[in-house]
Amino acid sequence: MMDSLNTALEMRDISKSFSGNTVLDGVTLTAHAGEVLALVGENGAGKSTLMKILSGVHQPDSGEILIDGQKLNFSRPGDALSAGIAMIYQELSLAPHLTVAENIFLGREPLRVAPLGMINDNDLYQRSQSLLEDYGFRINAKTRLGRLSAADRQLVEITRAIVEAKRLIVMDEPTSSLTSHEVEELFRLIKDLKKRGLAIIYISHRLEELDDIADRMTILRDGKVVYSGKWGEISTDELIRHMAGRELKEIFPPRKASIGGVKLKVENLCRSPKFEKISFEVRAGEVVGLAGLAGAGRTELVEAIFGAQPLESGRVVLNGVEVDHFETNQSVKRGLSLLTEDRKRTGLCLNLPLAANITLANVRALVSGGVLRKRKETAAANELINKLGIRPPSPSKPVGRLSGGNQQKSLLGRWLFAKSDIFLLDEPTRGVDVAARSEIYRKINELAESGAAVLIVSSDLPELLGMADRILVMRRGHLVAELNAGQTTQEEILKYAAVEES
Amino acid sequence: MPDWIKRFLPFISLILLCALIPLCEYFVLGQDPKFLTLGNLAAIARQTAVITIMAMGMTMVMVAGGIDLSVGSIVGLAGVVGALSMTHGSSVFTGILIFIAVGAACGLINGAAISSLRIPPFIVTLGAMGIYRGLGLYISDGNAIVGLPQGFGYFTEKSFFGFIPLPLLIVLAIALIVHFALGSTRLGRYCYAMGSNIEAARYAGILVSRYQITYYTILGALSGLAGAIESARTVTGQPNAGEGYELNVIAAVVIGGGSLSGGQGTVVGTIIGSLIMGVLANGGNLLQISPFIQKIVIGAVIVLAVTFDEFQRRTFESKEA
Amino acid sequence: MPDWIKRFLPFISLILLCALIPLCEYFVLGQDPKFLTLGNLAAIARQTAVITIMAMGMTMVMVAGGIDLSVGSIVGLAGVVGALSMTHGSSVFTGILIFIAVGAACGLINGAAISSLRIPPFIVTLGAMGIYRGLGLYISDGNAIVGLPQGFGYFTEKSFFGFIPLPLLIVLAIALIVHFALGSTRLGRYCYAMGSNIEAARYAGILVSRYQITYYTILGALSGLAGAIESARTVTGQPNAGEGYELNVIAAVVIGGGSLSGGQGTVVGTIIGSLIMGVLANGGNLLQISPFIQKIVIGAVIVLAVTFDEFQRRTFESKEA
Amino acid sequence: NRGTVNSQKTIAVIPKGISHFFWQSVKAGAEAAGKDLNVKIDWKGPAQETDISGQVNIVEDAINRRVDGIVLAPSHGDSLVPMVLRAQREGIPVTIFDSGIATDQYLSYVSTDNREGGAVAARRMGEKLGGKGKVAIIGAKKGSVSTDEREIGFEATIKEKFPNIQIVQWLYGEANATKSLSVAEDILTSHPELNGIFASNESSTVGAVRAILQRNLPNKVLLVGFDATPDLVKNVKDGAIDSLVIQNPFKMGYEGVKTIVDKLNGKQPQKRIDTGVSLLTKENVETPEIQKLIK
Ligand SMILES: Nc1ncnc2c1ncn2[C@@H]1O[C@H](COP(=O)(O)OP(=O)(O)OP(=O)(O)O)[C@@H](O)[C@H]1O
Ligand SMILES: Nc1ncnc2c1ncn2[C@@H]1O[C@H](COP(=O)(O)OP(=O)(O)OP(=O)(O)O)[C@@H](O)[C@H]1O
Ligand SMILES: [Mg+2]
Ligand SMILES: [Mg+2]
Repeated sequence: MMDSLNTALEMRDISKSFSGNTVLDGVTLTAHAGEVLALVGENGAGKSTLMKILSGVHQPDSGEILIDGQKLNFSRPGDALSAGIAMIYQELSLAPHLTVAENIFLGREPLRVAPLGMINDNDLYQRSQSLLEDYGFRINAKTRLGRLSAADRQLVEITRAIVEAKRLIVMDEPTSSLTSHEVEELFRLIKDLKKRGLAIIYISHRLEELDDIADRMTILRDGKVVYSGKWGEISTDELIRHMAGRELKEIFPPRKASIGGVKLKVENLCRSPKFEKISFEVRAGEVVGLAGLAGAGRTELVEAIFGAQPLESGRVVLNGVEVDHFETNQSVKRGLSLLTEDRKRTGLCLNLPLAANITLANVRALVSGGVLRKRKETAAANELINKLGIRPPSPSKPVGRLSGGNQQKSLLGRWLFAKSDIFLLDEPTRGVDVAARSEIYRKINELAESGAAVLIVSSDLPELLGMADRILVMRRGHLVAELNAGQTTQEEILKYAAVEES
Repeated sequence: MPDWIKRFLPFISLILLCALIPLCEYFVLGQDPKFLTLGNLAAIARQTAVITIMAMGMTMVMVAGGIDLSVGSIVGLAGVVGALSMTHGSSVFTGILIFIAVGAACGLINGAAISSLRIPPFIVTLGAMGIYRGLGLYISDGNAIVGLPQGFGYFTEKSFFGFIPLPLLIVLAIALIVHFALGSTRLGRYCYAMGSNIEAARYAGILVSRYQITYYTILGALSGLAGAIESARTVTGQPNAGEGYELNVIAAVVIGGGSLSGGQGTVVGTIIGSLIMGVLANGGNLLQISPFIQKIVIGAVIVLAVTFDEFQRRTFESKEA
Repeated sequence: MPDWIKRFLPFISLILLCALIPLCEYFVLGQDPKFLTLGNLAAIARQTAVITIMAMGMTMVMVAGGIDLSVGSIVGLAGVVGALSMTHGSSVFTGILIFIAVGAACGLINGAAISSLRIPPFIVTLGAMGIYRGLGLYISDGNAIVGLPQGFGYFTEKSFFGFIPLPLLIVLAIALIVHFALGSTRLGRYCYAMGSNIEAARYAGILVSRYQITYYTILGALSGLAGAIESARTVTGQPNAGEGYELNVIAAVVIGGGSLSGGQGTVVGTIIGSLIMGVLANGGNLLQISPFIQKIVIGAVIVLAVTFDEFQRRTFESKEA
Repeated sequence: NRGTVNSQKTIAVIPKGISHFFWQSVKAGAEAAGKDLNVKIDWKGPAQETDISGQVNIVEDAINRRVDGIVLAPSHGDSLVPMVLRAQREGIPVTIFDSGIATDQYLSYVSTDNREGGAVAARRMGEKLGGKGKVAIIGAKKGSVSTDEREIGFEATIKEKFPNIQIVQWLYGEANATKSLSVAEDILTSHPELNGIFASNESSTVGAVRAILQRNLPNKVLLVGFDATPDLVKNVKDGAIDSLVIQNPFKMGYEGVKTIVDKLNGKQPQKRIDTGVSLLTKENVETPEIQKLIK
């Protein structure tokens, strides 16, 4: 056994600012070999930035990094890698045109004729395949990465990092696109790595999963360390208080909505093999959850209902009117809205002002006499900014400058402004910190109370259990169960969701 | 106040240039400066009108994240067809409408191909560039169309109040309209949204394809109008007219702060970009600088302008990322 | 088996074309088919050599996610400088090395500017296009450099075994090297990685800027070599040589399955792309099709090729999405 | 085995470009000769006059097609030499027209004396200006031999014969009418006192006359142009253009083809055929000799 107090990494007094904005302010952090250090904090606290400094992507303005007591200077990712520090980045960082094996060994290909830089492809594939098998990931090393599901890509990214890690491995929200099944595999690996004496820094907003693996924790708030200590020394409430700097009442606030008539009804929706024969309805005042494992087809389904993706057959009825023309503009006109899973790709126009992003789905409302009235736009945006508590409240600031949670809130604002009354929310809290999450939940409740129909797609089962009235479960494109949220459990949902092994 | 400098950088360069040229005329050539005479300014207006008009449309297309390499060929094709219509008896007015209609049709085809085939605009319009040019040459059998009504020439030579050339008024009118459209209409708002993130625009319920087609059609129509002015200037329909203009037009947008990746660009910036290039060429001729050196200077100006711009953008994005 | 068709689509088009042309010669023109004679095939090889050589380099640059609009101007500049070196007494061999060196220097400057200024390659090389062309014109004062050693002309005229022209051998050698480099070395692997996701490449510890510079330098050197062949074919150093070649070169890569957004492209595809265009031009000449129509056909082929390609890519991506 | 399918002889006529009236007249002449002499004419040129290697390819393709003779207007004096030599080696007679070539391995050279064309323009200019004043040259494109010759001929004659005439500016219109117009405007701006302009080809003449009309200077600035289109002839009649140096492109085409046919019939044509230049002015425009040339 390794000595568990063997300090593998020390980051001392790290400060960093981006064009005048201080993001990190004198952060000191220690990671021990054979231990998992949980790094937690609100959105925008500086976690990823700190880790990117460690991996050589960013250079600190001041401070130093010590590996095994030795002071090192990383001017680029290659330096950190050769010092044995590997990182799983928050945004996937793989090349979709390359194969799985090529990605795993990118930058460190085994060579055959070294002076020519000639790559030994046989070795490359054999080694990758056996690694994947060792880790229990069922992925063919020769598959082109672009063909893998988001979850599988995440697993490749994990494999890649583990192979590279010699001393320390950083995982920045590695589970954000994984479901419980894969999370378990990952945790098994992490325990393995601990045994091999690696230090692990683990970032996550899913506090409950940290219980399983974390040994110590460091809490960041506004770029400063506000707490460091053993995991479990303080209660979750206290932890959240440190993170948010204030008291948080309940994560899942109660809702008192009366359930009314059917607002959204879908019948026999098909686009095989993504989803087949899907029928369900959502009523006014109701919050329905849609659960399933990664790749179950939930995202495909809601995007098809919204008209952003094709549908092979089936009917979609909004407020009693059948939609026959599947284009997103038709859906929006009829009061349907989709909060997409990936806010960077399909959500926000990052370099446009916050106000323009909020009003985008209903610019029509701002136009009178053919002229887009800017004053009206600012007023409307300000109202929603206040209502949703978007920070900072500046409508003319590009939305890309906001932190993740606030970006998510501004997307929600867009659909509120669109005067929608049917909401499809796909992973509405992905990557959002606890405090911001509870604000979003509160908002969803208000919507339901005002008579809207809400469908929440989420991989976070506690969230579904806490928010939904009913929970639909999808497995491999089929609706396999409808459960009453008050009477079901995570285990029951998983039993339906899990793909039976063949 | 870097944002301030950024916004005015092209403008400042233009002013500096306009001051520098007469100084050189006086001190280097030892002549009376002719650059700032009304006659020369009117000449610059006429010389840059064609590029500026096309660049107005290109601003829209590029803000929306697209690009159109075929505009120069559209000038040629519209020139040939419009000129032929006039030699076949249509009036000057009808003729000009035909120029515009041919341009709009080409733009419509580009836009429809881009949005339906879903292939990159660079490719579609690279192909279209050859197709339209070939068509123009084929229709005219490679000859200039001559024998146009004399009144057509007046279309560009006419001046108001003795010194404001008609093309300048046309440019101003179009600039005002496009400026208004980009800044204060849905058409313009969607332009920026699509250029910033086209998927996001689609998911926000914008019928992306329809707007794409609209922007390319507007650019096509403006290129057709530019073709009319080009034709009127030489009172012929030259099948080779507009060759290479696409790069000048794109350069004007880019010097004016437009971005190839979309979401950025303004009418005022583009006009300044076009003027900078026009003034460089005119000043080069007045100062008797070799056209070869002029090529080098314009190339360098493009790179420098975008370097400044990108530098500004990076400091901004590093805040955002 | 759409993947299969996709891979062979350009090849099949080429074969069809090669069958179609002699048939037309015989049945339409009523002549003995000349297309498949050794002499004509050798001519095609010579005629396409310049574009193909540049397209080899462009494949690398485009696979890595870049683009270079200045290659045509490099042909001109290298042609002028290389030709001048020969008229000033350097041997043919040294002269050819100078062509290549000038090209490589231009490419190096492009690559260094792109990776250090961090501005889009489209812009940098758009500017460079004007700068290099202007330089070539300035150095030569717009005149062709004449009086090159006669031996230089043999450089392209020479044939082996009576019918294999030297340019063909050069093309083959370069193709083999680039094919090997792209498929089996780190240089090539990083090319695909950078074009696929440049951030990922950077995070994997790849020194992205150094490789970027390398790719552009290789392309520059190959453009310089192409300039030598072009010069040898005309036995002059033409400052206007290579005008517009950039679009042909890019089209060759794109027809061959390369993508403007990087990550895709192969040497074999590019060669076929270049041959398709060369055969279209040669066949057009043999069949006495007007060059205007040829322009239209080539434009259409570009759009169609990419449409097929994109269609395939979409079905592929929908699997992945 | 040549011509088994079709016994008519084929002659390739290869101009520098195909998009000018000038070349269209050459084509008409070549086709007239084809009709008169019963040969088939293959008319084929690059789309752009600057596309030298395009023209090399076309000649190469003609050789490979084993035409019976080639009539070529080389777009560059040196660049086409290898192809001409190759044709000679393969027994295909080549006649050069319009612009010269740097070898004597051709059958016959049929052209205008371009230097003389420039001199004709210079003499006209000098006489009309009374031997003094300031003039400018709007050139076509540097490096194009025939127009370079005209400009040099003009310059040399002015210098020699009219020492009091000053050539104040010499810019190029890139063989593009609009570019020529811009250049002409800028010349008129920087030299308001200008007395005359010599424009050395069709597009530069078009640009120059538009600039003069636009500034309403027809009586102040004397324009001597080169080549004729119906519009330009009209401008001469209106007085906007003083005169046009015209060549005889029809004759070039006709004589070029005829030299080849002669050769194929065993006769040896003249090595040099001058097709002559004439000056078209308001006074002589209606004469039958001139009318024949601008048909
Ligand atoms: N079989 C598959 N092949 C390729 N990609 C897949 C597959 N299944 C899922 N994906 C990817 O995973 C993402 C999620 O898609 P899907 O709607 O199928 O599942 P989901 O239940 O929403 O899962 P997630 O929780 O990952 O969003 C898709 O955007 C797609 O990129
Ligand atoms: N490259 C950059 N340029 C400018 N600002 C940046 C950059 N990277 C991060 N920031 C800013 O630094 C702050 C901290 O960001 P960081 O990504 O480290 O937060 P985080 O704690 O990882 O948040 P999350 O939980 O949302 O991932 C944010 O306000 C962000 O806007
Ligand atoms: Mg983060
Ligand atoms: Mg999903």
